[in-house]
Amino acid sequence: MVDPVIRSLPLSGSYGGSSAVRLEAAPPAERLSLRARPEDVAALSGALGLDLPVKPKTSASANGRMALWLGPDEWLVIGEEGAGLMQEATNSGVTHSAVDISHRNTAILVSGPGAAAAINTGCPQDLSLAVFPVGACSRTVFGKVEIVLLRTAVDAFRVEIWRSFSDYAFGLLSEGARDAAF
Amino acid sequence: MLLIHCPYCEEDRSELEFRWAGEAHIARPENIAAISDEEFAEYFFLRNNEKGLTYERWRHIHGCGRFFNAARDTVSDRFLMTYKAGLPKQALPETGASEKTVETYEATEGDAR
Amino acid sequence: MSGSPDNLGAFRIKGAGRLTPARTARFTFDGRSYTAMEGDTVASALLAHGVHLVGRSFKYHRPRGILSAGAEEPNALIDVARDAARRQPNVRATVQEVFDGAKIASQNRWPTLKFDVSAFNDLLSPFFAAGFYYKTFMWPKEAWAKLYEPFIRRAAGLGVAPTEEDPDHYASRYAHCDVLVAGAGVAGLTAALSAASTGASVILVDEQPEVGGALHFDAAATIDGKNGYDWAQGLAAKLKAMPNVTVLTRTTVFGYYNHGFLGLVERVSDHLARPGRDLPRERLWQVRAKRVILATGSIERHMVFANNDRPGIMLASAARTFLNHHGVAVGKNVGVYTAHDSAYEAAFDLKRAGVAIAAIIDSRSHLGDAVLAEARSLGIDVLTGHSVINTSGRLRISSMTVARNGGSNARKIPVDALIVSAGWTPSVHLFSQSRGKLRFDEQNQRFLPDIYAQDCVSIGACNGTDDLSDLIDEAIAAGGGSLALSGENRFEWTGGMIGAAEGAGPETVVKAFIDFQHDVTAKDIRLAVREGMHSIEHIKRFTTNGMASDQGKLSNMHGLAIAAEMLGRPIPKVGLTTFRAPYTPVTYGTLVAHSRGLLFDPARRTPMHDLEAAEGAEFEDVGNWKRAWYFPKRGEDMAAAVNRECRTVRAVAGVFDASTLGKIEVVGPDAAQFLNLLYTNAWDTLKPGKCRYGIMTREDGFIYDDGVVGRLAEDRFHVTTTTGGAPRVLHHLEDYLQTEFPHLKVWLTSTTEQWAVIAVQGPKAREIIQPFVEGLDLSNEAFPHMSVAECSVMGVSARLFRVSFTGELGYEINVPADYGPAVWKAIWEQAEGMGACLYGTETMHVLRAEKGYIIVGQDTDGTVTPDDAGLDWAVSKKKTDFVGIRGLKRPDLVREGRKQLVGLLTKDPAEVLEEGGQIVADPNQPKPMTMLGHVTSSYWSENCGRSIALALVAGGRARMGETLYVPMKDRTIEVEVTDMVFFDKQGGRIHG
Amino acid sequence: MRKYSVFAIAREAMRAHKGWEAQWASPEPRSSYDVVIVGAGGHGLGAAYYLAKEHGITNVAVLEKGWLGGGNTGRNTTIIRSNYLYEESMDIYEHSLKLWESLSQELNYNVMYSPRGVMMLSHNTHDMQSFKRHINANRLYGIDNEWLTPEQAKALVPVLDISKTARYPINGAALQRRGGTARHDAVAWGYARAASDRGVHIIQNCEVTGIRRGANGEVTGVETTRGFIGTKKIGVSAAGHSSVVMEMAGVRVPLHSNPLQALVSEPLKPIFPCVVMSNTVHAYISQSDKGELVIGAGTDQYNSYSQTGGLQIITHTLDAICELFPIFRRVKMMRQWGGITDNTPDRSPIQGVTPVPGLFVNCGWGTGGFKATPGSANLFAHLIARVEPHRLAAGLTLDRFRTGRLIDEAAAAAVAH
Repeated sequence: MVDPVIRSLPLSGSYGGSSAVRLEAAPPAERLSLRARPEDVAALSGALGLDLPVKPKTSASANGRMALWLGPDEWLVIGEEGAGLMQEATNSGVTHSAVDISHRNTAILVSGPGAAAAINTGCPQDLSLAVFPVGACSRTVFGKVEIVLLRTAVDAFRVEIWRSFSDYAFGLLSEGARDAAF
Repeated sequence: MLLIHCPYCEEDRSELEFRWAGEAHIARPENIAAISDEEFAEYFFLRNNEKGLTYERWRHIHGCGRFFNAARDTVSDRFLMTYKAGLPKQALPETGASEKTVETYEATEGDAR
Repeated sequence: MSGSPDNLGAFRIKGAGRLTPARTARFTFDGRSYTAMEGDTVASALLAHGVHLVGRSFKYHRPRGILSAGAEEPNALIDVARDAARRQPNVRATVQEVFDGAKIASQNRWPTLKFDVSAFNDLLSPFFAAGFYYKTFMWPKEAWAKLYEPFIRRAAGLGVAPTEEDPDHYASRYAHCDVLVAGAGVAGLTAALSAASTGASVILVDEQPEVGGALHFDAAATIDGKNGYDWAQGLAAKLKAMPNVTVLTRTTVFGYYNHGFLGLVERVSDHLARPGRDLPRERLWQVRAKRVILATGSIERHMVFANNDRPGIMLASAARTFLNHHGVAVGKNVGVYTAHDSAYEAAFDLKRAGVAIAAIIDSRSHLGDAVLAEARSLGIDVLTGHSVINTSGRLRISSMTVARNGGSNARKIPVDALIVSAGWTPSVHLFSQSRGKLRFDEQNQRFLPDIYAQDCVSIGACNGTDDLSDLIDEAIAAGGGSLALSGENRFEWTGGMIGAAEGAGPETVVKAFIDFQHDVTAKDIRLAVREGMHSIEHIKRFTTNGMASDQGKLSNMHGLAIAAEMLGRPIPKVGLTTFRAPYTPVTYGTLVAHSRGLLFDPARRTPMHDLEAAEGAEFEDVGNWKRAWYFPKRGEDMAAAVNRECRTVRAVAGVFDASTLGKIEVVGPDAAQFLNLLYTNAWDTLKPGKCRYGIMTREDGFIYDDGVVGRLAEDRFHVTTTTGGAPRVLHHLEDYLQTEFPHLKVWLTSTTEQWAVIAVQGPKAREIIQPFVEGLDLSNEAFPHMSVAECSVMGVSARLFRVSFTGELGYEINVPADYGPAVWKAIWEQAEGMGACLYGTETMHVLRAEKGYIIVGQDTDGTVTPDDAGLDWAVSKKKTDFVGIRGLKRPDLVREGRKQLVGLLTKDPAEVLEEGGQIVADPNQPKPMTMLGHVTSSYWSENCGRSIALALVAGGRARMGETLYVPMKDRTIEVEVTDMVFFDKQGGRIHG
Repeated sequence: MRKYSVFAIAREAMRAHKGWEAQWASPEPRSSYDVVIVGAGGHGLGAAYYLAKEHGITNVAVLEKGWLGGGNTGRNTTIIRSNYLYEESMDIYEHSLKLWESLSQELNYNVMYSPRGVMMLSHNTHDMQSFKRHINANRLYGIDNEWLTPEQAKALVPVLDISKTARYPINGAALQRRGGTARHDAVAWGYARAASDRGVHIIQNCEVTGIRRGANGEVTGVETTRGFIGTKKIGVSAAGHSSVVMEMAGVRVPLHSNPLQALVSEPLKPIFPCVVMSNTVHAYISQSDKGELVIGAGTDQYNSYSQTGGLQIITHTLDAICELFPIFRRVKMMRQWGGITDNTPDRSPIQGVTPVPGLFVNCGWGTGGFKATPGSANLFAHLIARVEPHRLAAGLTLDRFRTGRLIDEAAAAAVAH
């Protein structure tokens, strides 16, 4: 009776950029907002199969998933669709809060030699490699919206954004990309 | 635009990531239901609004999300220190409090040195 | 005119300047066509053609020329246009580079620049002394706004505002650096190299198209054995090639704010004839610098004497720039009036280029031997101890009247230009903006940086360091590196004066201008002091000295000196006015940058937005959200659509997008305890699988937010908030959790956007959703009103709420947002087949009002307690603590006669009250009337067949049945106070 | 006091304006006064004027730590209106507006009160409900305020963008025609001149450093940078510094001092006829007689006495201005500045007695004190003279924070400017 449901990503089909920057929507992902006290981090790390980072502004990556330090008791865990992160967290057996936010966020991949400049169109953080190295991540602002920024390579970033703000973020990134070409 | 040191992120960040959250070290009365109208007004409304050294709260709302405390000079807007929520009022480093603040414009207008 | 080099202007001097004759550009000025060289400013190009008259002053409409060659220009403000939409008023001709096709126009004149009717103001100037308008125009009383003010407004103002929307775009960039260097003259360039050599990241900024600063005019300086200007260009190239250095030219540091934050504006394409489509017009840089080196140089001052404002009178350094950089002579027979050596060098350069120097008039009796000797060897007459006491020439200076100091021996000397110098004012603007304190250098009559408020250092001329080799040493030290570099000037300059020159003294009535743009003269300052204005700020405001668009770069020191003289107080005791940002005016569009149109403010759309739009939805703005407002069918207006939707929901069912409701997941073993503290209700009694309507107050006891909270498990709640309240409620909860109740093991996560929420309301709601729901018995018994369950909808894990904001049998299906469109489509297809409708926020409002359900923010306004709203039942009487428990008991919150929410029915059922209408007991009382309250919600209720309203009324619940009145502008409406439920008073429908 | 008039100007024009006298005296402080007012802004100077004129108390000193009119009086965007919501607010702002209407004649000083109209733009249903609530309340209270359609608004302000495609389309506007602007400096100077003429001492560069109290806690005088000055009545009207001065008497007040910024454009020929405000997009703008677009920006979020604020506050405001008036994008900001506003929890002022006998307070005017100047000054004088509030200011007392009877104009979603 019912057709199998298809996930409609808010930025599906969006791409853009300039000669210096490539912008594209990231593929669908599973996301977890994970909260726990320090004493329970080890158990959760074990359950998720990657060491939750405890140093500010850092991320960890293993077994096809990433964990981004967002705060002293908060991580954004990103895995492939169907990874089953909620269940894994539950399996840890320790007190924590795991909330599925797979659909709350969407992501934009920003790459190319002008990637940092494009993001600096609206982001007040210092994105030089010395201060924001590969693997660094932070919640921050981008123009008039909040984003989570992860540097995935010297010239590449992942911008996590709440879905209803993604049009705005993509639009502002496009402006930044255009200017980063000069 | 201020530059604020987040004690949780251990980094200076732009004010754009923060939200000011009022005077610090005002504890909610444990027996709040029993306090007098005067005590309630004092707790909820009255503030020091210091000119000079002030202790205040900020939240790194677009960062780690944490509330924390700061000691700032409201004349120069210079931060003397920031520290984590829950810690008692911190003594200031020696150079901080004693440092002469630069006065407001109105003071320099009438009488340059 | 053709563009051939021959037509580059009669005052263009072959072999002089640094521009290339091969590259020309044509432009028009007031309709007349001229040819310029690439690199010309509008000023230099006009001067090359002998055009000095370029504008009219603000108040007296006096003819004005070009005074400077830079950003400090007060006079030569022009209107520059590419086309009708790309027109820019109030542009400084000395900064704007000529581009091919530019249409330039003069301002503040009518009908023409040469014949300006308003110039008769000049004749009336005896009446228009400073502050005259405070003393008159008061009679008759109404005449100020009706007569005098419109007249003054028309006469005032300079340029004409653009009339079309700006088609250009602007860019913006945040940047960080270890060292920002403001100014790329000798000092700035050297400091930048010194800093860069240590590995520091450096941003070097200069407002001119090329680096070099004073080397633009100072052709005599030698650095590193090279001509200074050439050395500067070479060094700039070297710096640009370094990976840790960014060189920004045509860029102004306009503001130095807190904590090393600086605002820069880069003029990217205003100088280009045909800028590329993607090129921004200007770029805003917001830089956070760990350290700032200010190398902002100094600005030459004019001499203050009678009629010192005629076209053809300009600063000596400006004339030297036009000659040495642009290859333009400012006249053929040039007079010089100075109190400082620098003007001599201008005279020497002009003389060597073949321009006659009528004489150098030096107000000093003693000056440097070297310059005097050089003047003599060049055959230039020097009159020391003399002054220029007047000038003549209507649209351009034709002569200067010269006298020995003291007034004797006056005579006229014909000139076609007069170059002046009263010395140099260090540019301490940015230093002051950084909140540093100045000190007065008595010997040289200037303010210099003294106490720093930020990590910043001033070097070079802005720090009072004039000697080139000292300056270089200072710059190297400031940069923190070590370089071997030397330089020398031909002459060491001395002299300088501030205040009125000979002949413009206290007892005279001559117009000796201080502030050219605002027509402030020396005698205006004196008048201000006479009238009791003893603070420099009072003097500034009374005379408007320094308040024009040049912000007093030339006038402040003169004004101060005259005031000090009048007051009989030393200059530092009189003080300086504040230097305020921006250093030079900044385009709004640049500050706005991308925040325009779609990027002005994010428009949030729900996952189903496009589907709703396809169904014809009209949308309304609710905070940042776009919400479907109503769904008109062909031929329906809003009222018809809403009436149909309202009928259909109660008769069949309706489908509504509730996705924007705020949602917070509260998880942890102490979740119930936390909610107990934050809501007025009790939550430990709520069983998993159930939900409850909750009210949140702040400590003050007033309603802050409301919403349904579902308990999914012992340690997991799904909290909903109002659409607009979501962010502040989460912040409020986090505040208490982190700082008041940190011992509680509970965490909060925003899930507003995780879920698409499809509300299905109405008698057929169950029938509609039944086929899609798996793993859940939807019967009344198994899943009654106020239930919640996790289940599967169309194979997707969902959260299903049995809740109602309509009073009907209702469900809210929460599915992960990306699945929203597919689920919505399927449900709507099913619902439509059964005769249901889509409905929007307007119908939602009507239906809930029919049931007396409140909307926080509409029926409450931050001064309403739960009891006022008839929701006292939701305030736990058993809890010993919750946020608001004490505030609620304050005297005014428990007094009799508070405004309470009630229903209102108009006597005429067809009459729909105006929301915001005020309610009185006696409509015939005189004004000011005693108002009892106001209408908060009011609608035509199709289901009731009449109008309905909710209102806050003083002592409302005790007034049931009472007749009250809502006086409107043209009539008074009679109303009866009722309870708040207008439809299905028994409330049976909600239980299906 | 020599009368100002066009004839006086003509006379002076003939003699090079040498006959004008100082607008106010600069006397040495006496050892004591009947009343000492702290703060020589419009409110303080006005209060002194009305004490002398209406209550016969002329032995008054107004102490100013800087230069008179140099605080918020000389830093605001000069908007005048009275279309507030609550009766307490309407009472005082309308009283003030009535005084504005003849203030130039009253003071023999042209304060350039210009009733060019204050228009508040409505962008959504919530705005409309709120504005109509105001309009109805104002009408029944005898205060003018009317609803305009978008087309009517545009007829008044032709540069307004009323297209439906705007990010926040305009669905109407509230207009108070009697609202407008005045020349801020002239208000301070006019009151100073008139007060000085009636014998009031205006003492500038005299900072109050302490408040001395007697055996029963009553005030006995003020310590200042120019020595002790005795008095039995102190009126504190120190705007952003009210907390500091009140603290000297041990009185805490519910205030936050925040920077408030403003900016002006380069002068332009007349293009903007009235005052326009928008709460939803956070902007207010008018054009001065000199031709500058005068734009009020927001307050910075933190407490500060620095008179400076962040650039982001300015840019945020300009975003909104350029969205409402797209033709202004090429206009340039000429000058920006900041003041220190004193804000109460309910965004309504405090005027009344204090727990300290002889100490009276007038503060909390936040971002909207200029418009209240004559009214506030007039009622403050009454309070000081009679030691009880005037009927029109009776609701503005400190006690409301104990009882909870707030006058919450902010909650009522009006614009607090």
